[in-house]
Amino acid sequence: MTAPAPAPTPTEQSSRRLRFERIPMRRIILIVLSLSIIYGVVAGSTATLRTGVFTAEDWQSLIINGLARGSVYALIAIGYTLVYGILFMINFAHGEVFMSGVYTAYFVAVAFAGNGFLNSNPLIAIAILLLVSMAVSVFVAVILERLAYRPLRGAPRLVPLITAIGASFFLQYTFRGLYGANVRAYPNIEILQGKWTIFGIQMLKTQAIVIVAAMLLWVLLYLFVARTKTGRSMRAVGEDREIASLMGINVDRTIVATFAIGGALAGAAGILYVFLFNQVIFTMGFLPGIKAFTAAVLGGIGSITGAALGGLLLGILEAVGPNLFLTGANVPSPNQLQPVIAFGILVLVLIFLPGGFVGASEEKRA
Amino acid sequence: MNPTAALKPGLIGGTVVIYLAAIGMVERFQDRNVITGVVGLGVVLILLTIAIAAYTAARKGRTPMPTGALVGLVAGGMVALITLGFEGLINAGVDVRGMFVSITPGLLETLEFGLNPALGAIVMALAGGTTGLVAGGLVGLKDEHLRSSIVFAVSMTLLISLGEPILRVTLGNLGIPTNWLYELGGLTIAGTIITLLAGFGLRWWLMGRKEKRQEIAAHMPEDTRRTWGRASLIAAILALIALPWVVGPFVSDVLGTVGLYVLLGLGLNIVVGYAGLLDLGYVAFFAVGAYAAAIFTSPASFLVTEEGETFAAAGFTNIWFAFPFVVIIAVVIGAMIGAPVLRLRGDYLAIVTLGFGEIIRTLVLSDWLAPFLGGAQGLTRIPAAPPESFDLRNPQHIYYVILAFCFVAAYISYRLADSRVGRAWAAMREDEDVAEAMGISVVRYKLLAFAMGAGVGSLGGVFFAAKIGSIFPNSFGLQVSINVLAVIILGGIGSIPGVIVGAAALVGLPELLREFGEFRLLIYGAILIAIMIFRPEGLLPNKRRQRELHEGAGSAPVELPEGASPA
Amino acid sequence: MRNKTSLGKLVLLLVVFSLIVAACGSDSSDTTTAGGSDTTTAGGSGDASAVCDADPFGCVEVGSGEAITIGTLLVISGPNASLGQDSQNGVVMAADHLDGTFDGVNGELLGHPIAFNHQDDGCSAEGGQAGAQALAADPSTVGVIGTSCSSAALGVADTILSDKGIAIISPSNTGPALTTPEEHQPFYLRTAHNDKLQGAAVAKFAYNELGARTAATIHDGSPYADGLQAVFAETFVSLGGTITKQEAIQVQETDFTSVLTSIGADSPDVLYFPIFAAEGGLITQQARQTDGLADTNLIGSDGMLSADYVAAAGEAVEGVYLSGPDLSAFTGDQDFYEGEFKTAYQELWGGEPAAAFHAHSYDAANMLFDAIKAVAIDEGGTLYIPRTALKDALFATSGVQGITGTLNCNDLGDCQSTATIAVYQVVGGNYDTANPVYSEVASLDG
Amino acid sequence: MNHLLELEGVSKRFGGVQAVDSVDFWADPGEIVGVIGPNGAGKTTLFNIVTGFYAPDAGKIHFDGHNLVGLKPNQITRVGVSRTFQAVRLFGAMTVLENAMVGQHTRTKAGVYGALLNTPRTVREEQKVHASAIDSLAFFGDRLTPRINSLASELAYADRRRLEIARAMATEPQLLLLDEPAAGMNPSEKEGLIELIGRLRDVKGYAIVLIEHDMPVIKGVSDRVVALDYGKKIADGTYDEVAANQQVIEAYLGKAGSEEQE
Repeated sequence: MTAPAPAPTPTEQSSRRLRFERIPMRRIILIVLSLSIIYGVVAGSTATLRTGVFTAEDWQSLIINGLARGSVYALIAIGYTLVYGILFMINFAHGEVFMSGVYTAYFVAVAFAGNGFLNSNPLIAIAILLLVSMAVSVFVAVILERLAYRPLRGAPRLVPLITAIGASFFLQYTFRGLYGANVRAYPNIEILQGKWTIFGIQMLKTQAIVIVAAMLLWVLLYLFVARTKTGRSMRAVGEDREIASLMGINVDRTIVATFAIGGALAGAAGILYVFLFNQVIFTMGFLPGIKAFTAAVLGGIGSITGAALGGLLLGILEAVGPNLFLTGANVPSPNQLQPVIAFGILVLVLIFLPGGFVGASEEKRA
Repeated sequence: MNPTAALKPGLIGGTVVIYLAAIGMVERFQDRNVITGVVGLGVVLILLTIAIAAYTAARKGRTPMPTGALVGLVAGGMVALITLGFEGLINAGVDVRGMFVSITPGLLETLEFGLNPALGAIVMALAGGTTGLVAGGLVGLKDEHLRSSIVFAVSMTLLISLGEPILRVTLGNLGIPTNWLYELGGLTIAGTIITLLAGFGLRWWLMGRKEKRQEIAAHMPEDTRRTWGRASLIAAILALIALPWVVGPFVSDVLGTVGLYVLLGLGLNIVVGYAGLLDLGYVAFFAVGAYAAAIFTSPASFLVTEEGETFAAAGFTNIWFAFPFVVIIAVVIGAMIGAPVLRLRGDYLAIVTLGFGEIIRTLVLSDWLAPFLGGAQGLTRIPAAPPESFDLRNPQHIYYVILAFCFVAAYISYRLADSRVGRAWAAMREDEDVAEAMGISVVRYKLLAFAMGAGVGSLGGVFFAAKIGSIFPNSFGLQVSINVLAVIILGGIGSIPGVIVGAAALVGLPELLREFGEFRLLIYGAILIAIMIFRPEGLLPNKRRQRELHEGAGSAPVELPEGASPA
Repeated sequence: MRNKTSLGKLVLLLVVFSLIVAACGSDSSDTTTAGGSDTTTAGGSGDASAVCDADPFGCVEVGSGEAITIGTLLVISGPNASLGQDSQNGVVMAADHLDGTFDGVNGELLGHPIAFNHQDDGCSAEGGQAGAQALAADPSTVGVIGTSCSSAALGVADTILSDKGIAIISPSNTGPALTTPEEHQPFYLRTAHNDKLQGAAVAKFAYNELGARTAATIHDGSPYADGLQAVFAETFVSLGGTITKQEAIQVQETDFTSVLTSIGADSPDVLYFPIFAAEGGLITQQARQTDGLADTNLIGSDGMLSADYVAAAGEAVEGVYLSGPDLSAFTGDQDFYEGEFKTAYQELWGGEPAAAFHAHSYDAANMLFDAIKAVAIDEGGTLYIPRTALKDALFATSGVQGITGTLNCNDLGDCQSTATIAVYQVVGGNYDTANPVYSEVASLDG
Repeated sequence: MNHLLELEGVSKRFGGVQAVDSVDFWADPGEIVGVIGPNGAGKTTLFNIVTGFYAPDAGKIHFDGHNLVGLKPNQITRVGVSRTFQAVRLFGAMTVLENAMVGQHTRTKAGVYGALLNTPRTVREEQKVHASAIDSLAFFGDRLTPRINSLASELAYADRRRLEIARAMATEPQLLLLDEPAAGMNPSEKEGLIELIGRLRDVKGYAIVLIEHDMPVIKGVSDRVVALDYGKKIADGTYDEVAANQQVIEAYLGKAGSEEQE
């Protein structure tokens, strides 16, 4: 009842070929590559530690330092991750949202410093600075969504990416035009000067404050997304926009809320950033933006927990990595190679955890 | 007439003017004469904003002539009033210069047309009102020929004035005197009138001809049409060949840069446009090409022997010998970079490629590899390639080389798009799993795309090095990757002519505004946003993509990795 | 018929419009002049056509009433923009001061206004190339002040402009390579001092004056900083000192703790980081918080010799040493720079100078103006400026007092061939350019 | 080892779920096997294992003398297994013809050089690909042939299903795996499908395995029916045998009755 099968393939020969192809060359290359990197890292670290150039206190302070800068990355990364979770677009201009708030707050800070308010009522002053920075960042983020991104809903994903890149330049140079091209230093806030000893570890007050504040904000945000109606709407819109809108969720408002929250966190991150680094310039958003984006991917983009973990890890890697891995290997100027280490580790992580740390490992589905 | 129709455009227009003033554009642009002695670019910016506001206001109601003009007048007047209010605020002594550095006495002077405040305000109101009146009235004009001819005449005059840096040099190069047309960077008054009249006449004439032409074209036999097509192609090629000698070295240099970006765009187009791999680190291959070329040829290279002999011993006296090896090296590096990360999808791949770009930039900058790659001091003295009469440092010469390689890359792209390989890429771009189920080895084809992209990108690097003669690490930043990506998306992803248009628009046009370097990236960003909003398929899209875009508009555009939702 | 009426309408529109606009007489372009004009007469002699024919690059012809075009090729976009803007300000102020006053209006040179063609060098080779091509293509370009960054000049702008016979004077290229016999281009000069002078002077200051025996350096990947630190290290070692570490950072980074911890492990006597305001400020702050660097002297160079840096570093700036041109060595009117010039700068540009290079560019522009005066031939109001003669006049500059010191151009284009390098110390939140803590006359020849 | 496709003790686990549990399965040349089972029974997972998208945790898979375990999906297609997808997955931005031409990928060789130099061999091969694609499309009468230059995304739903099958045919398989081909079709279209599947076997000589919820279709085409539940094979035989099997009835009725509506 069956028609004859098509001419049989030369099974023998193709079997042999298949046997050869069955060798997972790619995987072997990957493993060799990873092993050599890991060997390099371990050997470099051992050599560094053996030289004893750095004391235990040095390492401690480097780690604290990494945690502090990582906390800032984490807060910015949340903005990327929230927008990605809901619109699946990389908001390349998020770094500029971060810059806009803290740069504007600078002028308030100068005014406060001028009349002495900054150091006579530091807590109120900082609260006001925080508010101003967050408000401006929220404003810029929302305007950005309204004018640049909303018209593009449903366009292929490269289109909003390019728009976001355009917006990034546009915002940078708008603020250059408004506030000038010079680097400006935030006035000193006296109560933030000096060091604390916590659990026997010496750290700068600013570092401790930044780490704690970032953690607090993270917890607040987590609760917000998990518990509030807006938070639930955000998750629903991220799952399926059409169904969410059928369920009576106002999609536009939810998206605006997402941008606003991302902006608020970026604004807050800005103030924490100047606690640590104390200067502002119109290009200041770009690099932290890229790093936060990296952190978001490292942790698993779309996940708030991932953003936090990714940020902290990246911060620590940057602070500790070059000295630990390269000093012992006698590489000149190891700290110049910081991006190599940060991105190298990113590649390594993604090879083995293609979804980042928190992203569900991506099982292939047909 | 609905008076509220003018409200929104007027308000927006006013905001735009304040914005332009506050970021310093008005004051700085005023330095450039549009009509020398009459009006500078800063004032033109304001008038243009007013005109657009008035036009939009009048357009909204499709208002006929007299009321249209009135609506325009209201809108234009509003913009002017808002501007005046802003001016008044500053004049009232609200010194905001500590914060807004661009709000300077010079700005005020511009806004007051160099007169005293009261007189300036009157002029501003008058100019705003008149411009609004005219622009609004234009909408109401029933005669399409007339309207379009006026708009054309004004735009052309503006463009000719803005194009002064290039046009004056080009005309001078051709031996045409320009004194009657240009003076101190702007048009002369006589030149303005002539240009306006010429533009008007030209458009008028063209519009009359257009209908006739269409008629002729419709009746043209197939053969004739093909001959015409072929003839215009040959004419275009001849024009491309003659171009550098017509426009002179400066414009040739710009064209060379545009060509480099076309080359890079064609390469990246294979990766992003054909294979669908979002690569944000394309600069890596550009850098590999440039550095490899420099290492092979520069006397500053570590390959130079003790006796001062270059690597010439092995036959690499110059870029011509070196470039095939460079391309091979780049292809190998492309495959090496690609292999570990090809399984990653979408944005994960994007950030990893971005990382590779940064890694390469950092490595060429590093003290660690400085003995080989020059570090911060770069690699200099890349020798001119023979023959001596065809010095590649001369922009008019390298133009041809770049043009030739652009043709080669375009040919490769064109042939591949419609081949078995191109179909495999297209399938992979559409749906990786299904492509694999159709027997396509996704890994192999991704690697192939990466390697080919790397090869073409490295060619760009080779001729960049040949063109400049010195390379420094800071030429290989993220900005280059972003530029190239913007070029192909702006032009229309997957479209070969689109790459050319995109490069011309994003790389060529900004050269017109070189003197306003601080606003170049601002304008660049604004253009990117505007085009993506109003023409997301790109300027010259691949027809099929365009069809798909309009078909699929509104549906969810993305497939995502699992678990990509907020935790 | 319709044609006629429509054309009539247009002409009417046009006339009305141009009347309105023309009536306002708006013009604030650079080129309008008020104020007094330079009464000096053109110094060139001989028959213009003969001189121009004899000059291999010919003459620039400036018709009666036309402007003399000066190009600038400075970094005015991107992260280094404030540096180039500062230099550009200096050039514009030189033109402003042609009439003897800083009034925001350009003076005249030999009865001609000055027009600028501002180009952006992008602080990169490709930016330098595009800008230099633009300037070279314009036959009216008399001379160019630029570039800001050595990478835009070396083998790029210097070559392109020299090939066209256009003199280029850099206010801020300090890379030694530019004026080596192998690399020097015939029309290239600079008023910035060669790194060889400054780096060596700083090393001597550190070793001899501060008594330092160990030192570490940081550069930021710019050819400027890398070059300076290399010369410093070489000199410091040759004096008998030890270099503990030569580190590098990435620009636009903000956290340098790990670099500083690494350097602090050796507790060097001196940390030399000749970089720019933003990163320099942060390094200063963070170095003060690093244990191993508590007793280390911090030294920067002219990239940081600016109010921007002092502000960026905040309180930590106290005691930092900064090297640069010895502005106190100005032998003319002592108060000119500190008084008139700086006041005018603030008034015109709304802030303190962002760098020290405005002084160099001011000198460079004046050098160019003087050379033009010396060689231009005036024939019935039309100026003929022979290009080669102009270059020769520039190279012949000697003993001229600028605000950065005495300008003596040598054959390789170094106009600060003998320069007075000063080291200033920040005391009480500011450095006093009138009172350097160290000053040394250094010569390239010696 | 006489079967064309033979699975022995194949298992696959996802986290806590045993998706496929020690299943033995075979298909012979020219045979049509229907696979039924409630949602989540592991049917599609089984397909994904056979076509190499999932690696089995345990078990052996042989096809035409090849061991399929460890091969990648594209290699499995090359040895002669082709499939369709539960949710139609066409290359939307490609034309109908190009979709079918992609199917010919494994049967052709031209690479970059061929394409660039346009060698006679490439030209011949392109002609062959074209002809073969037209041929596959023509199998569906006038449903697809007139629309070969439309974008796949512009087709009507049933035609998309047809195109997916045509694309699978273009790979010149010996075994065709159809995942719910009747889903979303109206009764008359289902009739046509039953006829089509029979014709595929008769004319092309494929062995066909299809997953289907629609019992009339299963009944209409299957030589043999295999039932899965919770990843286990619970029945294997003719349609009538399986339909009478107690476990199968329980599996369907014991679950939500909604299954039958599909």
